[in-house]
Amino acid sequence: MQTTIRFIVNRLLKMLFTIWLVTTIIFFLIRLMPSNPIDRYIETQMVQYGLGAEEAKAQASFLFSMDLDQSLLEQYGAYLLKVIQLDFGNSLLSPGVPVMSIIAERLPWTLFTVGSGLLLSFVIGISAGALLAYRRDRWYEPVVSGVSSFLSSIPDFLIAIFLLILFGVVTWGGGNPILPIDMLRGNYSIGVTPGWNLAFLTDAFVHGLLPILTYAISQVGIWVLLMKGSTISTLSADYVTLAKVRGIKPRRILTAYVGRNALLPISTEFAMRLGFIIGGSLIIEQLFVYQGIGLELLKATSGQDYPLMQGIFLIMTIAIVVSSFLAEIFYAVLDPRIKATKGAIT
Amino acid sequence: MKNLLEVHHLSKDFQHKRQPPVSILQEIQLQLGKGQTLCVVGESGCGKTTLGRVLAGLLPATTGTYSFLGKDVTRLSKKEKKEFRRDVQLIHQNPYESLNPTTMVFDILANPLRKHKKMKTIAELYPEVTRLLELVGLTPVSDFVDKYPSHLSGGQRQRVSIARVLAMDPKLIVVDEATSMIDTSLRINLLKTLQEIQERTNVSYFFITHDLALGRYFAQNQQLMVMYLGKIIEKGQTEELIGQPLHPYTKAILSAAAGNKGLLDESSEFETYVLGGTDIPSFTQIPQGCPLHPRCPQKIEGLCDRLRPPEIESTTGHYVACHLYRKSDSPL
Amino acid sequence: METTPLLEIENLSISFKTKRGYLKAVNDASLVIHEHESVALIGESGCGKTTLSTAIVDILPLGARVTEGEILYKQSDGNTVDLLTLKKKKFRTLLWSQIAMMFQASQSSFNPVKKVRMDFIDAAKAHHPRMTEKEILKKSEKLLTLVMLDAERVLNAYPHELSGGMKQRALLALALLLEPKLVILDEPTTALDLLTQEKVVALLNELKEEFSFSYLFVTHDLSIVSELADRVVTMYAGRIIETAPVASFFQQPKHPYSRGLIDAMPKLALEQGELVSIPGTPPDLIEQTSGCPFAPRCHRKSSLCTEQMPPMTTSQDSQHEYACWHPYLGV
Amino acid sequence: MTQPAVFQTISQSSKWKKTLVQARYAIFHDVSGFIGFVILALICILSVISPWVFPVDSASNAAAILQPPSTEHILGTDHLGRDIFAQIANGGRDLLVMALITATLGIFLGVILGAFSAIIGGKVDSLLLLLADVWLSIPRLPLLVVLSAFITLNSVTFAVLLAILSWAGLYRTIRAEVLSLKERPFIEAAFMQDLSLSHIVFKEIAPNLIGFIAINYTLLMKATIYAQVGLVFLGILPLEQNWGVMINQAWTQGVIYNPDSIVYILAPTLMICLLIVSLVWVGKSLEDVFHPSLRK
Repeated sequence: MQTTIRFIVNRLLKMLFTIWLVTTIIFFLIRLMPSNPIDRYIETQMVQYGLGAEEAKAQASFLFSMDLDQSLLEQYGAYLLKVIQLDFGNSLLSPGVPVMSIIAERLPWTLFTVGSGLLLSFVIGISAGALLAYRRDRWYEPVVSGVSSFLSSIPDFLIAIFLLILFGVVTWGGGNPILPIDMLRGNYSIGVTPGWNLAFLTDAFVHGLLPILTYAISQVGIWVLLMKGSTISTLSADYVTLAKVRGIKPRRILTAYVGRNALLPISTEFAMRLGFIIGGSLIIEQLFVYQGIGLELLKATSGQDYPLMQGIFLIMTIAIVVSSFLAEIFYAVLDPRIKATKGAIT
Repeated sequence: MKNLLEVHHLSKDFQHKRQPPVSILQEIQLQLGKGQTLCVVGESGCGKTTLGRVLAGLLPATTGTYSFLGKDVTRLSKKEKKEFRRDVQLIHQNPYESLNPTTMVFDILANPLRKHKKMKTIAELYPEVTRLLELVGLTPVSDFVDKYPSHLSGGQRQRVSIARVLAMDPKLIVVDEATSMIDTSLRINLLKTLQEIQERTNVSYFFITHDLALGRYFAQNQQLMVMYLGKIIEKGQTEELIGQPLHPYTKAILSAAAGNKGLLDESSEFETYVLGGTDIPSFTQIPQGCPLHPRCPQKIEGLCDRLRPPEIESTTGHYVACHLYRKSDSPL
Repeated sequence: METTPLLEIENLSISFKTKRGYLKAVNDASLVIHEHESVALIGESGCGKTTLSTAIVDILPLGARVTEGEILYKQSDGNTVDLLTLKKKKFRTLLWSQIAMMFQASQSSFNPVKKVRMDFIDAAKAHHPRMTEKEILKKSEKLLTLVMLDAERVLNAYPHELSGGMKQRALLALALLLEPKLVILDEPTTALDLLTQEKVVALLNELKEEFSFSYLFVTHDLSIVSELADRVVTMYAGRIIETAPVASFFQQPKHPYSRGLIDAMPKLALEQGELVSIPGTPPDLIEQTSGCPFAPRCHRKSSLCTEQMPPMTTSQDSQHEYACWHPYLGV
Repeated sequence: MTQPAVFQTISQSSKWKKTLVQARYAIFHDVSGFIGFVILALICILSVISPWVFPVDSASNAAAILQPPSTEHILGTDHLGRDIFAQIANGGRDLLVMALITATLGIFLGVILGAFSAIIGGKVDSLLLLLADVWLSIPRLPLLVVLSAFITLNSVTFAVLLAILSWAGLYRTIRAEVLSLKERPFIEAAFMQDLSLSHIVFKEIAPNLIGFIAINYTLLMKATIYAQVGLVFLGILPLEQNWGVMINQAWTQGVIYNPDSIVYILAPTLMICLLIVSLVWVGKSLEDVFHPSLRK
């Protein structure tokens, strides 16, 4: 029990340390870099609009939600305090709108597409992987493995381009492409009101279809290969062989003996990936013009909306850190061996 | 004759993070002369491998003294340290792990020669490598020099390990279960090779094994000692120890080994001696007093469970750590 | 001796597909296990003994295939079936309830993420679906106590919480759960300490008396053979080369290889005989030769040996069977 | 002393022969590896010869915009009327060179840090490990995007930056590998023989790492190409002549939605896929070849 608590506390501290470090790096970038955005802003205001130094500074303070009259250390302290409250100030591009509310609006869409895509690929991938492990002597084993290795290698945005062409551009002999691609931009069609009704949900699904498919296809290969490897090593474990010798039915062996043990190491990978794909959503969302957090980051970057940029970047980091934290805890809960102390010396 | 190595009151503790130290070796006393063999027998987890590693200089002792050729190993000058390093060698248990898979047999043997005998060219090295391989019975030599370890069988690999050790001209070789992974039909040959090498080079062996019969074979007319839970509980001349075992634990393992062999070992008549309990306690819970007392059928209440038995010399050169053999006049 | 055969392996051959070609791990092996008999299958690493034993319970590794032969098993209802051609479903009902097996590395024989009790329950439920958990656990407790374990503790522990010796004994209890007719033990004592070994051997003998089943145990360790076996079967390079009752196996081995093995065992006795190793190394099983596989290492070989595989011959006292042109026939 | 035949097998010339045998084995021993080698070789050859054989005509030709494939233009023309095939033939060079630079730098960094950390151990090791863990939790692509707002990237700074950014993953894998190697008895045996530290590192440990480094090298090249093409597509990296730029152009010009000029976008996309997959397969094949237990 004590080791479990120590384990959790340990991971928690590491998580906080990571978030703190990233925050600090961002503060450094925004505030201390030579030609950092705040100094640049003040300069621009003074040179272009002829504002006085104090006035420009006051404006910058307001815009970046930082009190520039304070010492750097105080600014840093105040900044950290705000970050803890998830207050990243206001967006520069849409003045007066808090960064957090933009994130709150965009993040669910990314989570929705990335999450569904990942889930879809996971379900298909582990089923196929387990099947391949069982049917290692069939002709399709090398074929499926090869395709999986191919899919897991190529960049996800290239898959997105293929899908775009396949569904949205090529007419396949008919008059129109399969999907009306320009109607599918954005998260949902104009005129549909968001809410828990069928019309909206269907619409949201259709709009998210291509991103979801992209995530699913680009991840599925990895799951197949991971699950295949994991299952093969589990299948050769003594306890599985012994289960067979005990005359236990194949289905029971698959679920109680092979399944759980093979899935264990992979389940952590699932949580980790969730965090990382959110980071990788930038290009996909740009390609499909999907209004998620990735697209917002790109907009913020090109528009030099620093508060928004740092907010989104921090949220993405937190997503990764939290999901890998959860993954480790999850693993520890599922695998009784983790809790055992390793103290034996021979 | 001066002993090659002398060990007095040597103890070794291991400490795991935030846990109390665990004593793996306690009050070890031993001597070994030049060209002699000392065999240590014990069940897995009795500390015999740790003892071997301490003697080989791979682990420092926690307390006690260890002197090699009359010099305290902990207080060697830099040059002496280098000499000690070369004089004491170790043969690992697992021949599949102890040879670098990316190095040819030739280079495995040539590397130490290049370093220590300043041989450079192949013309210089080749005769020496040939000599070493012939010494360990890997003939014809040309079949082996250009092989990678993965092409050799377990027995052949173990021979290469021995040859590599011999390239250092050691004075002491710690042999850690070197034959336990070798097939029965090949095992004796390997041991014979080791014995022949001893006759030729006057090297000493510290031979570690869990197999009493094997130890008894290898240490004929030499010294044998038995370990239990980090302590030497009995030691003496091999035939004497096997013929007249004193410690209840020695009696028990002899009885078990002989009983198991039955038909194989007809002429042997060993007293049947059974200990209570089944499992060795872990090092974190070593019983107070004599470590064997919870399992010992002859334990003396109030003595064995409180006082650690001292080392008693029952007959000349035959030592036992057991209260049963306490001389009446010796203090408690 | 009036005995009925329980398991008869006839002319069994098993091949492995490897990159270099087919490896004949078991070559034309025939073997009988009678009821209430304990048979030791001995040989060194790579001789095919484990492959042979796993073929009986149909758990050959991927790439291995039975190319020839049959494994006849006499069911408790008196009918004899060939295990190799038996339907999978039917075969499953025989497993564990009639043929149980214990592996060499019992360290990982229990499902690591489940408590030990689940392995007992699963085994029982697979064959007696109507048995309640309570009944199963009660029986398990009895058996665990029999093998000198704290039943309560073991059933509620995860496998990693038990020591090697404890797992070995728990597995033994698991093997006995359905009162099988035949128990196959693959290196039952290899991973154990000497004293634990002695206890397990004694236990195995007691259990055999009590439950009257047959053992087939596979080992490279001759020292426990004399304690456990009624009959010894020696394998070399995939072939069975000698079969003999245990006493005469040790006293008058006929095959030079069997003799070599016995001579190479260090003894405890004070008058040490000269120990001799068998020269050379076991052959490569991919390059099959027509002669006796042991010939290259044998000091009694003649030109006949390298040309022709000796047939299985029965000795005059009909105790030994051996495959050798030049056996030790003197007393 | 007569010099036996075996003497020859250890001599230098035969070592070369062995290397040759090994190289042949590397290329031919498995199907996907072989395909990978062929594709990679073709792309390399194309990259080297195309400036002379298929020069890019940068002048626009308003008369031949977005033409479908024809005998004159095998893959058609782009929105400025330039030949697509010439662009494809020349578009891999930059990507490959950059990937090579980044992977070399990155591997160097990873091996040095990982090996150092594993061999030194103690506090330094724990600290580096913690840093690597933290570093790995920072999303790479968003970080690059954010950094681009502060630093103007060009190909060289980008290559260096990417190499530095990838230190953590490599560090971790190489550290783990060296740690497990360090525990192997043959390293202890080398220590017992009093061989020098440099001998142990370069002659005992390093040869066992080659296969591992090979696969990581190709994986790092793959990651570089991904990041490079991705950032070019997003318009964050300055445009030069490569396949990523072609995709970016097709995208920004809206050509992507023109069903008649699918080749324009498909060709560079396919080329990138081929390059990356060939890298992965070559890496796997090399890993097998250098695997110690499979030595010929």
